[in-house]
Amino acid sequence: MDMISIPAVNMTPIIPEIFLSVLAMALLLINVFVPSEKKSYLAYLSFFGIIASAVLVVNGWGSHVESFGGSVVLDNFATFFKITFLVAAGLAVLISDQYMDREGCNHGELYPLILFTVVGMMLMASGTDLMTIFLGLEVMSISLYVLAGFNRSSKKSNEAGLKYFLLGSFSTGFLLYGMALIYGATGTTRLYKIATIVGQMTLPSANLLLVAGMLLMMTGFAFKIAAAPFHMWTPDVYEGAPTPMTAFMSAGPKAAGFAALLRIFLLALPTLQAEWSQVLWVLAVLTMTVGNITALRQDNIKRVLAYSSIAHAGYALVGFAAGNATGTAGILFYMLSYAFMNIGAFAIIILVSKKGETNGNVSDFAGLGFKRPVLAVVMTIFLFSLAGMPPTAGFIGKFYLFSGAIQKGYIWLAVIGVLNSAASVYYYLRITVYMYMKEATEDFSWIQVTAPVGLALAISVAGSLIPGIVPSFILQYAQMAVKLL
Amino acid sequence: MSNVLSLTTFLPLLGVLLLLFIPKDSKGVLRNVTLAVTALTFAVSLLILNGFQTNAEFQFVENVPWIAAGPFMMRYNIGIDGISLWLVILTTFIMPIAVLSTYTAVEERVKEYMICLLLLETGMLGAFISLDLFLFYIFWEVMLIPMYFMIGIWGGKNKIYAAVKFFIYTMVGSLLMLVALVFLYFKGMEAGITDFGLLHFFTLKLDLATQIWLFLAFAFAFAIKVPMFPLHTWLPDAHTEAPTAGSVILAAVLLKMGTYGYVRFAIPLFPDAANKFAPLIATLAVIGIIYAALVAMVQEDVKKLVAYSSVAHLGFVMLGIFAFNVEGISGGMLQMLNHGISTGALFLIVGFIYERRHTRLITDFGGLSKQMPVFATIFMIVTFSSVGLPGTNGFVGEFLILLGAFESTLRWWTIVATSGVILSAVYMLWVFQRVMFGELDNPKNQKLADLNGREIAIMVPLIVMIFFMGLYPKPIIDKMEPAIKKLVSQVRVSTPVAQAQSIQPVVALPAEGQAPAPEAGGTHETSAPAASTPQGTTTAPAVNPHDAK
Amino acid sequence: METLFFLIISLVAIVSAILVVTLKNPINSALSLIMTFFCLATYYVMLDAPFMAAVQVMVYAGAIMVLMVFTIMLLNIRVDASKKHSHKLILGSIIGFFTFLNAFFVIYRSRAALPTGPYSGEMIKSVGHTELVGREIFTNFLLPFEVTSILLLVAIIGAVILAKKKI
Amino acid sequence: MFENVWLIPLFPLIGFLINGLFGKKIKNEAIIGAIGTLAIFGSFVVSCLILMQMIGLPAEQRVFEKVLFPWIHCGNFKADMAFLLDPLSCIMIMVVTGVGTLIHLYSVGYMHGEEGFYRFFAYLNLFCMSMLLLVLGSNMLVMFIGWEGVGLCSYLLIGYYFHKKSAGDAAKKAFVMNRVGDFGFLIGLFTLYWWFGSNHNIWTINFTEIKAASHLLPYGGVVTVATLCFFVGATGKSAQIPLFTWLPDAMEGPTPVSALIHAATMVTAGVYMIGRMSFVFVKSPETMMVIAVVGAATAIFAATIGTAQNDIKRVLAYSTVSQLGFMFLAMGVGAFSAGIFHLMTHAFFKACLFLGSGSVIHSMHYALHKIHSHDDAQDMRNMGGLKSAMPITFITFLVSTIAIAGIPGFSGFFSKDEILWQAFSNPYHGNLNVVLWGIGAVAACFTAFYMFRLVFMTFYGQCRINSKAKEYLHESPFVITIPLMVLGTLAVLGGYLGMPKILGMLPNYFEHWLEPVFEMANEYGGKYAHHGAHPSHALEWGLMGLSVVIAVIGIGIAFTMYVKNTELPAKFVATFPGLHRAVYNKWYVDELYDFIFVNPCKALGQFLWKGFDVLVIDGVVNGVANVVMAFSGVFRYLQSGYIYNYAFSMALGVVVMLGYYIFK
Amino acid sequence: MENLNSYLIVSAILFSIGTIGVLTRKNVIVIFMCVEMMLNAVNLTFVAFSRHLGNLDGQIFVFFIMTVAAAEAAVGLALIIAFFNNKQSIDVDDVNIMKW
Repeated sequence: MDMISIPAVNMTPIIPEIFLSVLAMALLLINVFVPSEKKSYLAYLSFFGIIASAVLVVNGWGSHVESFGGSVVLDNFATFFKITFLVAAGLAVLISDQYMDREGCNHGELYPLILFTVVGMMLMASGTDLMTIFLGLEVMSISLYVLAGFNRSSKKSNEAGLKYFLLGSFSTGFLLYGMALIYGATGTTRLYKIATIVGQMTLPSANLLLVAGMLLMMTGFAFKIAAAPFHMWTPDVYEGAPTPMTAFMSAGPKAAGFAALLRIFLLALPTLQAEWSQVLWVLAVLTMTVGNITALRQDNIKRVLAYSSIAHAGYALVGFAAGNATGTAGILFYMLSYAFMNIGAFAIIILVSKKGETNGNVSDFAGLGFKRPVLAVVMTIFLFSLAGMPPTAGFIGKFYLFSGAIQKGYIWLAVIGVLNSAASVYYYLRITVYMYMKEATEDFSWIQVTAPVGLALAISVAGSLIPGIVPSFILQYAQMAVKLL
Repeated sequence: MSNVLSLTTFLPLLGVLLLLFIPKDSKGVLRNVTLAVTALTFAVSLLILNGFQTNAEFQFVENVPWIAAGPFMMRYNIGIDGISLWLVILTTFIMPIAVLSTYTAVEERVKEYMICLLLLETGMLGAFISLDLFLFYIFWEVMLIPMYFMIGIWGGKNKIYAAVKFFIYTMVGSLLMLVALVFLYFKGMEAGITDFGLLHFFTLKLDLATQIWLFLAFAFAFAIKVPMFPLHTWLPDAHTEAPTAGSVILAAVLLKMGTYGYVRFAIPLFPDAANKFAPLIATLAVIGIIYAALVAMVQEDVKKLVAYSSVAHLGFVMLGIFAFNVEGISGGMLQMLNHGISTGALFLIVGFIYERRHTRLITDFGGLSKQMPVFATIFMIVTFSSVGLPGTNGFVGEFLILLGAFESTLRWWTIVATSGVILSAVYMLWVFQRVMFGELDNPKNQKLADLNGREIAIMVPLIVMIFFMGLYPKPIIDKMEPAIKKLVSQVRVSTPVAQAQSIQPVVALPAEGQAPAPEAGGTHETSAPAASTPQGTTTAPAVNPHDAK
Repeated sequence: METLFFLIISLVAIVSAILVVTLKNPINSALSLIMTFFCLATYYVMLDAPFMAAVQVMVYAGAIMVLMVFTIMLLNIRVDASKKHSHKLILGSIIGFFTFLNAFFVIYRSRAALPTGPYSGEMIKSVGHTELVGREIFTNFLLPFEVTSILLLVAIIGAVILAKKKI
Repeated sequence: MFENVWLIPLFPLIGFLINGLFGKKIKNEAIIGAIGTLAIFGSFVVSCLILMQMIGLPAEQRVFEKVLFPWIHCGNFKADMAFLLDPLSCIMIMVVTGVGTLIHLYSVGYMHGEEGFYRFFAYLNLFCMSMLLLVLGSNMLVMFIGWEGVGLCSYLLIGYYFHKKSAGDAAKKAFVMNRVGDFGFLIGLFTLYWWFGSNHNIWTINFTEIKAASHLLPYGGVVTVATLCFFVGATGKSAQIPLFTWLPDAMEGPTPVSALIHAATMVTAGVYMIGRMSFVFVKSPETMMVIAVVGAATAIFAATIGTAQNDIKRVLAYSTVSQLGFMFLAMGVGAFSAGIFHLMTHAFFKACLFLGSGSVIHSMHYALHKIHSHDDAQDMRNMGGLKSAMPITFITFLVSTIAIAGIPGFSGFFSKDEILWQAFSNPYHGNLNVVLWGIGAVAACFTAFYMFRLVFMTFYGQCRINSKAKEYLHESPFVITIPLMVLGTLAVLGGYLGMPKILGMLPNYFEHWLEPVFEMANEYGGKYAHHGAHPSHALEWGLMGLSVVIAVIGIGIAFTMYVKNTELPAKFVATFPGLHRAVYNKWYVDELYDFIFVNPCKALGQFLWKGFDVLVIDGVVNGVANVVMAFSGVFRYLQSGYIYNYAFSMALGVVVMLGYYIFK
Repeated sequence: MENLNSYLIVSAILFSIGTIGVLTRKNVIVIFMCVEMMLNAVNLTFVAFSRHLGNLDGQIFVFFIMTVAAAEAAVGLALIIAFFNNKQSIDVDDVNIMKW
């Protein structure tokens, strides 16, 4: 019985993860010594930590390093998504402090949890082993269950956490079953190996174990990205969760889900593309349609954005169904810009709502346009970006997604997509209608834009507009990112 | 001076930046600055006019890479030819007038209003000068936003409905166009085209089925914007609710986007399909002419009436464009300009009385001529311009359209459309009579003030243009003709089918100096049987005496 | 003999699983679930994975279920008090049935990959299951293993945040 | 002088601009009137000079085209702002400027004190300019400017008293009916242009070019279509059946307007147009017949209505319609120069009549105004016995009446008789000729009757006006009477220019003058000559005598009914109440049009708006939105909030997805 | 092991029963137990495959799944307790403030 010799491993691919984990733990320790009214320092610390880790991430651009025996890889794809996660987390951190203070639940553990979530998401994006991906997913999910229920005193928050937890673990069951079947069909959990084995199969689509495994896995991830019919949790959880966490949830985990899906499907199962793109076609249509149509009649603005978030998952699925470089690069681009515009919109919602998340209906925005013109303009930019109006990032993103589908020959999918996005215009416009075209019922004097929120808004506006006007560089990075898959 | 086109387009945007620094309470400054910016834009656009060479080429071209990622290559590719030149000038010309019209009409949220106006101008100009399909689409969509806010914020009672309807209606069409645009791009990529440049796609040969689908998508988007029957119902709502300047711009420029889209994109890109659908579109256009005229006749709201008259006028434009000959298309182009001026003026006129009386119901008026003689005169001139009285601009366009359409295969359509000329007189004169003639019996009307200096100043340039374009349209036609000839050849070249149906010989024949040809032994006895084929059913290509020589 | 044993275990596992779903009292459900877990542990032994069986018993039956029972007791919950939704039952059963049907056909109609690894029953028996698992974990699956530490940390923080009386 | 032809329309344009833009500031009626009158008088002078110059030229050189500036050049289409001088347009400009000058002068007196005096003169000048463009235009499009321009001015002038609803209605009606005609004009233009262009590559709308190419035109066929369309245009402008109803209503305008526009000039534009394009029209026998028949029918139809009207101006209006019918009859039978001749003489005597009636009305109005009576100053039943009060007016009026009635020695006789003779003897219509002549003769009889009825009712018998007012009746001032006298003189003498050959006292200068214009038409018309032999001189003499007898009969009946036995008309009405009511109500044509066109159009408009636009189209648009919204409601409630429902949806999704792949 | 499929089918049955439980039960804790049962069914599949394939990856996976299950149990039960503290109920019918 010899000793187990732990092999020398290359740590490069997970340096940002390590950094963030260490930072999170450090914050946990610091938290003990920070008095409850000074928790903002933790926010600043974690924000700078996120920036630092972003630097670390960016540093890895262009390299391709596999490590841990093929459990994890550092490549442009992962880097791109990691940036997206960090953007989401950074913005979420910035907008959290004010909200949490107001709601009286500014516990210092919030920030470490966010950072751990990011670690989980990063592992999903860079993992090349089903186990890594699964564990990344769970780290992310468990943190999110907690974050969703973070405001213990709020019944809604409680309920959101519980719902998310129960349905999330239910979906985990399917995901795992799928992984098990894949494992059974291929004999391994390493994506590269799966790719090789599946590539050697004469007719992979006839292998039911494989196909079923693929579908079940898709189910699991579809839950995370809120694709119909696995989307039902989304509106409730988004509504109930503390708003900054909703913002974070809508941007980060969705992107992470796509990262994992893309990684698995494009890396390991490209030979099954005919099958999965067929399914994704249907899912995309269902998701867009359900999301958009249901959103039309919502009153609570968080719910509106929740359904809109479902619809956006649908748009991204359009690009995914196409499965080509245009579409997938579109997903990458879209997820990044979606993080900006959606979190920006939620930031405005935070500002407009009052303690206890009252004042959160669409009609409560009445007259904002002329009482607080800057905020309203900013919100309008986010909304138009969400609606996909040029010259915003949302438009370019959608353009690439749908273009991917068209390039692939899925014209009807693109047509359904654009019709959906025309319908979606209605509920985004509805918010602008209230902001600009209805008389104000309140004077919005309670709105205070603190420095972090202001910064978050500025970043979001820049992130929604600049990629819309000069999208080239981001798109090129996205293209490079998907090329290596 | 090489980027004067960009300068024109983005000058209003700079104006927006300027406005941001002006406090919102100093309304006068805001107004004057906006006026100055638009006037300056107009002045700069005159430089374009001055430097424009009369030929079919695109001029003032600027072409720099913009987006390059994945399969796509978008360029900031702009330029104008004879077709877009005048629409650019029209836009810059109308804008100061529109701004001037808001001096008393808009008292609230002046700053925002002016910003909307300037943004709108950039959007419109950009759409007219884009030679890159993608760039065009961007501007096309951008225009919607300020217009939406103008209707929605400063509109009338039903403003929200109108604004949202306007936005979504247009959006549906343009998004489908986007799909077609991308599809076209990929088709082009197969043929070796590497960017969205419009000119590349002119050379692209597509099979008929593809053309049909693409054409339908483009045509749908443009038809909504035009608006063509039966996609017009957003227009009366939008017009009725929009503030005066909004209506003016909407009528004068925005609707032209649709017709311009046909001329610039839908037709030359998909000539075969355009030929195939010409009868259908002509039918819709003609229905639109008659239908809108009949509906306009019974309107109770002056503004709505003018809105419906727009539908009818643009029906004429569409008919002319789909005649596919120089006369028809030139007529269509002229009519676009005319409609911009006349209908813009009509909306201003409605705005004047609305400002005074806060009603637009025809029954609330009557006998205003007595109280407001200057107003009456101007209204009358504009009315007759709208009716298409010879000597005013309306006639030249309408005449050329009908002439061109009559020459083409759309003869029977033309005959029906010509009856629209009668109906337009009916509804315009009727409303004029009810508003201006009769007893001045409503006490509220008896104290109305006539137009003041500013209002007259607004109308004078329009009136001058009405007569100038009616009496001496030559410079305008001359500048646009080469481009139109090119367009006609684009439509004709690839259409053997359509040519067989076409009765007339190739237009490109030099027509100058061809005096009536004395045919050898040309007594009436010999010529009588040769030409006795009944009109309308002639299908054999006519014998051209000059070809024989 | 082995087949018979398998069948018996399966019967117990399935019956106790059904009891988990059908019994009114959550405590009884929990006890039935523990029964099922034990059956699974037995399977693991039969599948030459004694270490997994041990972990199964310790983690699931020992830790998780104790936690559950403890919670049930803490919250003092007796029975499903509210009225039944029969349509829910029927629909749920139908879905469950179809889930099984699908799974059954997947299993029935397809073949798993051919054996790839070196770990035959004899080899496991000779080297020892625990050691083999250990080796795997600390070589090939080192990263996931490390990640579990974070996972557990997160779970701890989460539980504290959510359940502690006063933070 | 030919080069300066553009001065002719320019003067009135200047007049228009001065009066239109500054008239309100000038205020002084004398200056305004002077500007207006001098403007048209300047044109008259230039016209005279041109006429002189043209007389001096040999016949074949009497064509001159002046291109002012290029107007619409587009593709093959080319239309310049250009003027054509030839004998025909010369006559027309003379008539327009000459009569126009007189009427301007008259208006200075007649419109005295009216609110908007400057407006009136501005419009009048504008009208003259348009009319001059119409007659001078060297291509159809310039003609069309004038064509619509006179329509516009007619609209403006009819609606001069815009506060009166009837005036506004009449103005609109006039314009719209003209527009119907314009519609025809345009289609005709298109057809001709298209035919020449596509068949012979001659893309032109220029009269001289078309004339030069007219030999290419076929007989009938496309020419029939084109000419019929043009004829529709002519009916609109010249108030022929079926588009005549606007003209009587147009009497809402001030009387000088009626004289100038609705008697002397504008309404004859249709006749002029046919004359201008005679070489096209004759190529279609069908069209010629239609023109002849419509002309004859209008002549008799309007004449019958004229017999029962009581408004002095309306009688004259129907008379105008009827006389225009004669002119069209002339055109339809190929008697182009006779038609134009009648046009000219009619301009003289009808203008005189209108102005005379204006003088009467002016006087009546003054008298009634003085006693604050609201009686109708235009109703002949209020008049009577005015000849003593207004001698000059009476004499000129009587002279003109005799002229129109066709008594030998007066201008109307020469022109009308020529038309009737040609109707009888023309080569075009074969056996129809007799009918045409017969109708013409009867119409002439009616004309004599109602005109003398007018004279008798107005100037003879007892004065039926309130006796107090009677004292205020007076002769009009000189500005009014001078034009009357001039026109009265012309009404007598004008005829001698075109004395029929058979009378032989003077050569037919007029026909001779116009010969180069109608040469080609006559040549083409020669094709039809195989119809019948040339009638003899005896027949011509006989018919001439007959027509004189007919006229005298008409006068006699009028004399009997309105001077000798004044109770007769009442008896007549009592005997044939239905007939009278029908005639009095203009055969219910207006009502018919309302019923067939106007009301259905309005109803259709209402239906299309409320029923189709709002209900159907917007219904579909909003319907789509509503359906989507309804789905939104449904989807929304699927989101029940229950975890097991959500889980169910997920499980269902899985089962379906898997099931599809397993069992497909 | 000679009969892979019998293990897989037992696992499938357990998975399905777990699904039914999630869909039909009302007590949140019982639902969570059913989820645990589903995870266990998956574990069985993994182990069976692992044995069949002769590699230990599946068993390692099961090891991690158990860890995850434990973590989920901790957080899940904490959430349930928090919910109970607010609502005095753990009936899923009461987890229904947010809907539509």
